Amino acid sequence: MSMALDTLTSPIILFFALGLLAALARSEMTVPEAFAKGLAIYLMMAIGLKGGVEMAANPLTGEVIRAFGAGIVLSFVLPLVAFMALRLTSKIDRVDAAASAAHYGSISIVTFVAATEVVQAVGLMPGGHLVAVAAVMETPAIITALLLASQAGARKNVAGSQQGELFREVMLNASVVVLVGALIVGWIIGPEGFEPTKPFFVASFQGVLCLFLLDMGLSAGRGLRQGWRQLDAGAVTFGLYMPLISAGFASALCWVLALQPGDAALLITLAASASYIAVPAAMRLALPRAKPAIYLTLSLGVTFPFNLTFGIPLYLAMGQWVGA
Amino acid sequence: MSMALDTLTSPIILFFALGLLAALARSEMTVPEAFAKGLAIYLMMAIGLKGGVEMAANPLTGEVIRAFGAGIVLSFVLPLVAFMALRLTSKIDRVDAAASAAHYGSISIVTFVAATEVVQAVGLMPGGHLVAVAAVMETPAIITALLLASQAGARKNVAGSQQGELFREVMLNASVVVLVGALIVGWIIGPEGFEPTKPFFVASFQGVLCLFLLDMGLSAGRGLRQGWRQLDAGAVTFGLYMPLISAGFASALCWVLALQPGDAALLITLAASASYIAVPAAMRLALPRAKPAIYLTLSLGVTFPFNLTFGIPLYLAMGQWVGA
Amino acid sequence: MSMALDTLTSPIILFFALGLLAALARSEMTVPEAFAKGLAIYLMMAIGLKGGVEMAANPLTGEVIRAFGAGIVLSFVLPLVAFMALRLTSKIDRVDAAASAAHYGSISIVTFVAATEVVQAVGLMPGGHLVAVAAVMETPAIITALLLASQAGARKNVAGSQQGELFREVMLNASVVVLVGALIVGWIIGPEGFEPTKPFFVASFQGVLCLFLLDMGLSAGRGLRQGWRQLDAGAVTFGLYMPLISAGFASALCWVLALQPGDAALLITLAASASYIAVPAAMRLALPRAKPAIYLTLSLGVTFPFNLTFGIPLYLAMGQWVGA
Amino acid sequence: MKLYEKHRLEIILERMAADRAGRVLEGAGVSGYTVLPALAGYGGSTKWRRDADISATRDMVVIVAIADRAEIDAALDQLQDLLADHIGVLNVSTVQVMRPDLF
Amino acid sequence: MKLYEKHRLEIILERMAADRAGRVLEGAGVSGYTVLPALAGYGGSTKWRRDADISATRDMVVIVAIADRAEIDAALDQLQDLLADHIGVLNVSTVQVMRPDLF
Amino acid sequence: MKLYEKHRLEIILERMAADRAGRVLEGAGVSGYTVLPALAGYGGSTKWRRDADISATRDMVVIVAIADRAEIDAALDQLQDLLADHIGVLNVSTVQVMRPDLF
Ligand SMILES: Nc1ncnc2c1ncn2[C@@H]1O[C@H](COP(=O)(O)O)[C@@H](O)[C@H]1O
Ligand SMILES: Nc1ncnc2c1ncn2[C@@H]1O[C@H](COP(=O)(O)O)[C@@H](O)[C@H]1O
Ligand SMILES: Nc1ncnc2c1ncn2[C@@H]1O[C@H](COP(=O)(O)O)[C@@H](O)[C@H]1O
Ligand code: NA
Ligand code: NA
Ligand code: NA
Repeated sequence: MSMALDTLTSPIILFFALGLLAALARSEMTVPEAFAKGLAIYLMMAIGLKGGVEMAANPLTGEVIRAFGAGIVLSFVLPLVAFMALRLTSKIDRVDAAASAAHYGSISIVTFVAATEVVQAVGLMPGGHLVAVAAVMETPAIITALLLASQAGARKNVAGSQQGELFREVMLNASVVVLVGALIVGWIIGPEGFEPTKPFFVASFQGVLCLFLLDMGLSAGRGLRQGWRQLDAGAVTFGLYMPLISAGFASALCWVLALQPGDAALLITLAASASYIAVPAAMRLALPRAKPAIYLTLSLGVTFPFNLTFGIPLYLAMGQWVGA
Repeated sequence: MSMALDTLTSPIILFFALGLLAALARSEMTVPEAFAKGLAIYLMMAIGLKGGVEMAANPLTGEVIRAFGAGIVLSFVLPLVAFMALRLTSKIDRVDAAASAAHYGSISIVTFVAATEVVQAVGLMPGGHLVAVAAVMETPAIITALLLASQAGARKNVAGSQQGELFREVMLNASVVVLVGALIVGWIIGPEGFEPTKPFFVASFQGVLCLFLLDMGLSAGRGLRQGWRQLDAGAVTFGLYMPLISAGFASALCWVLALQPGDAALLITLAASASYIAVPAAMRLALPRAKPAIYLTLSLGVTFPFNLTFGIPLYLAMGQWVGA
Repeated sequence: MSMALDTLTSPIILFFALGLLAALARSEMTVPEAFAKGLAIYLMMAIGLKGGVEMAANPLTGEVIRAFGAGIVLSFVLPLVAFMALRLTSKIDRVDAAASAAHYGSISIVTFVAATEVVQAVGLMPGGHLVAVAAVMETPAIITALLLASQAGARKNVAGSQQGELFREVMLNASVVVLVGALIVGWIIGPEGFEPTKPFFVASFQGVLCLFLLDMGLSAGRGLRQGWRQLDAGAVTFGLYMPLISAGFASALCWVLALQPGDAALLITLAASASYIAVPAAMRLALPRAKPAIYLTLSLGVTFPFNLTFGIPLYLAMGQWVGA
Repeated sequence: MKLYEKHRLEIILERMAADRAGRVLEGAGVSGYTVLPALAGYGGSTKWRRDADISATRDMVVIVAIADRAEIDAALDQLQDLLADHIGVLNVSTVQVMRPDLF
Repeated sequence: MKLYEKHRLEIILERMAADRAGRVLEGAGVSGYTVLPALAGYGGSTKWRRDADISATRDMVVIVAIADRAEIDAALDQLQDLLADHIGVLNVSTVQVMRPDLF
Repeated sequence: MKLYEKHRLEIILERMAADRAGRVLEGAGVSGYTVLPALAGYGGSTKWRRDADISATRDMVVIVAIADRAEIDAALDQLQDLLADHIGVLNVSTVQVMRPDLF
């Protein structure tokens, strides 16, 4: 309880709330796209580097490999669950449901970072390899979603589309390149080589995150204002219960695989989080007929705020409970 | 005297001078707008947070409330003085004079920050609530200016204008949202919650300010080069003596209200400073016929450099003199 | 050998390699131009300030003046060598050869910074005035190139060109203004005035450099992918051997002028490095018929990566060998 | 492919007034419009440049709307009023489109 | 100066589909095109704004190609297909150019 | 509302040459012009993209000027010279404006 309160009064949540409120109050303020994109690259470099440096310090145990396996399985399977849930509980059509499902199988790196802070605050030490697990979970969900959509006959080759363009967008987008790349760099340079870059990548991290979350709040608030009309009650509810279903699946898997509590908490968070940058871009290429207003409002406007505030403390509790 | 010299050789003034000279020498160099806007958001977050954290540590005394009152009164009244002065001593027409007057009743947050450094350098400890006073002083001046202009029949509803758009622009612009928002965040999180974000928001602050002032120098220099033809000698002189009049009014008020020297110096600086981002934007909506070349050249090209170099040491002396 | 390996596994090289590989693998990821330009301004401010502060601490000796002289001579002379080499060993025409030669007489500030790290890592202390030497070397090469091109009749006044525009572009571009300006600021404020800005300009420097080099890798990789078809084998080879020739010339000069090893290593690096921002811009104005695909691919795609990886350790060895 | 005649309205306008112009167009029944950022400009004797002014007060945008002539005509009166106060100019031209029902 | 008639194709299109449109144009033999960023827009009942959405999914661009009518006609079929799936509209107009051989 | 015929000059030009084109237009008596940034482009066999090249050497802009035909004609000779050296293409079209005295 007190930890939930701690979460809610952390600067990053408060700046997110500030942005959300400003957008809902129809403030015209924005963070320039070029600046926000630069910050996003910074954040992914920092996360990747830290993860890689930690991995360099720790041997690759069986648990590490089990965590990867769990992440991949979850990313493949959760879109199926999400798809069925959406079709059953909302009026969203097949293609929109497939596209939205992809978002829920994939992950939100900011949710992951916020959870990492909370997990470390209670004294747990999650492994650096979770960053790699996060990167690995970005993609499989997209494949599942495309299979679901192709059953509906929604996939065909749009004029001008090219062999490999979707593959490049999915496997070589900024988030994968920077996250995985920085992870490898961190792994090569190790703690010693990391030292001179720490004032930038470690000390400044919390502050940059505040600034970034202000912008995320603005985006989420505007998404809600523009997009809520496209969503029926069933869809909005989905944005709130789907993370819990995902967390349930992930918890079960963590328990079976005997992951440590910190790692479990983060894997559960990853499962419960939904993508709002990489997957939407991929969906514009792969399923252009799916409506962005639906999947963005769900993942950025509903699920992200929910996870950031109420979800993370819960996922931590679940991780501590199922963790080995 | 030696303090005036210290001010003139501080890195922020020197980078401002560098930008000014480069622009006057017709260098084509620019700081990209998106980057500069990002830095501005950073600066306001940092100022707001610091102010809020300080306010959390100190009780809200009567002096705090008096400072707010003084700020609001000054912001309402100074545009009247500025308007009359401009009409008497320059050929600027009624609408342009009203628009310019709004700038002088409002404030410059960078001037405020620079003054804070100088005030702290002489060992005074101004209260964190001055940031809130600054935020509160942004707006009232605009109301006075609109009243002045409406007497001239200049205000009417432009096609496409909307109930509330001016209100949103004035009360929910980036500077108000971020400054007040960060202040509240700082107030909630307090010194302890502030700690992890300090490397970014406190340690890096001076450096970012240097970069930002380089850009302000470039803007001021270019404004001067483009705009000076629009200004007669009377107008330019106004840009130099008006801050002194404002400082005089503010000093009297500080003396009456028995503010402490540090707070007084900052309030005098706020009164003497003129807006160059928030008010110009509001004027484009509220008084589109007023010429930006006039009010921007005055506030950014004439008054801002004057305050930054000669004004601040003077306002500090005035604050020490009238302060309780 | 082990130092060469150290260089190759430093974070900045690894992030450069990451960007290069991502671009070659046809990733669509980019660093927004406005953000990258902002980082470039930061880097030049930081370098200039550090150089100026160091210069303030050290007297202007004869060696300093000799270093300036050497830099100017090299920048004037190397384009001649480069021009002849290109004409002899490749099919590039006269105007393209002149434009490319200008790049090789001028300098790359990022190469300089990377070399500074390596030089300091072996315990040498290069003087702060080398930053000023770098700034001074940017320009003379352009003059030589224009003379070479005018012999070919390539220079004439394009419609709309203006007296002085080229001068302003060359002498007052962002890199000269910020580098020289920050150097002077650093020189005025000295170590004490520099202190408050150090967390931003010194502590964060390495990290920002990583981010910037990621972007440089992306640029270099894309330049290679787009531009290599414009280059014959002779031209590519030129991009690899020309830095060695330049380094040879510079070594001889350092030996004659008895420069210290650290200074020598940096001067050799400057000579061996090629410009990819300031000179291309100047060439678009002065020699618009020269093809950017040629000179950019050479300097950014071939020479920059070569210098960053293999060149710098070699230039350090040369500097130690010829240094007094 | 058969093309159909429509009109293209282009308003070069100060950025701060773009929302107002948008409301006028929406009010006139225009089915859509797109706003492009401008980088620099010249008019009469003054120039502006986007990155050169921290206040961004003089930034301009270009609004493009493809629409029926009737809708554009409906908007023109109010746009004239708008451009009497705000900095900007507009022009209309004839274009051809593929699916006329979209506009 | 003598001018020659060519055509100007303008496609207002979601940014993510710009490469596809480019490939269509290249395939149709268009000699060149330029892509401009958009800042904001309105269509039907929804609006978008570039800086307001961190996912940037709804960003639009404007593609301009000056070309022979024959090349534009060659592209139109495929562009219709593209615009059936992707968000966007296009228009064609008649313009005059200086050096007709360039297009 | 009565509209009047004017002309629209559009120059797609490398950014580094934009000031030169501006001077040509000013010299020809054009009353104003606006410069738009481009994001990417294709011409012949090469492509460029704004964020993809740190040197920004290949960035293009689009200059739009609404003017009298006489002023545009006065500028064309010099623009041809400019475009012989610098990368770019131009086109002219006929448009209608509201207040002809402004141009
Ligand atoms: N005839 C024109 N063609 C294109 N843009 C124009 C024209 N006249 C004015 N502009 C734009 O409007 C801005 C303000 O014009 P002005 O109010 O005349 O200074 C200029 O800086 C240009 O960006
Ligand atoms: N008639 C139009 N003229 C100009 N731009 C349009 C038009 N219709 C749509 N757009 C652009 O396309 C985007 C998406 O349109 P829509 O799919 O109708 O919501 C809009 O936000 C505008 O940027
Ligand atoms: N026909 C055209 N229509 C529109 N833009 C063009 C055209 N031709 C060239 N461009 C632009 O000019 C740039 C350089 O063209 P080029 O010199 O042919 O490589 C291209 O990348 C485009 O941005
Ligand atoms: Na997930
Ligand atoms: Na004031
Ligand atoms: Na060189």
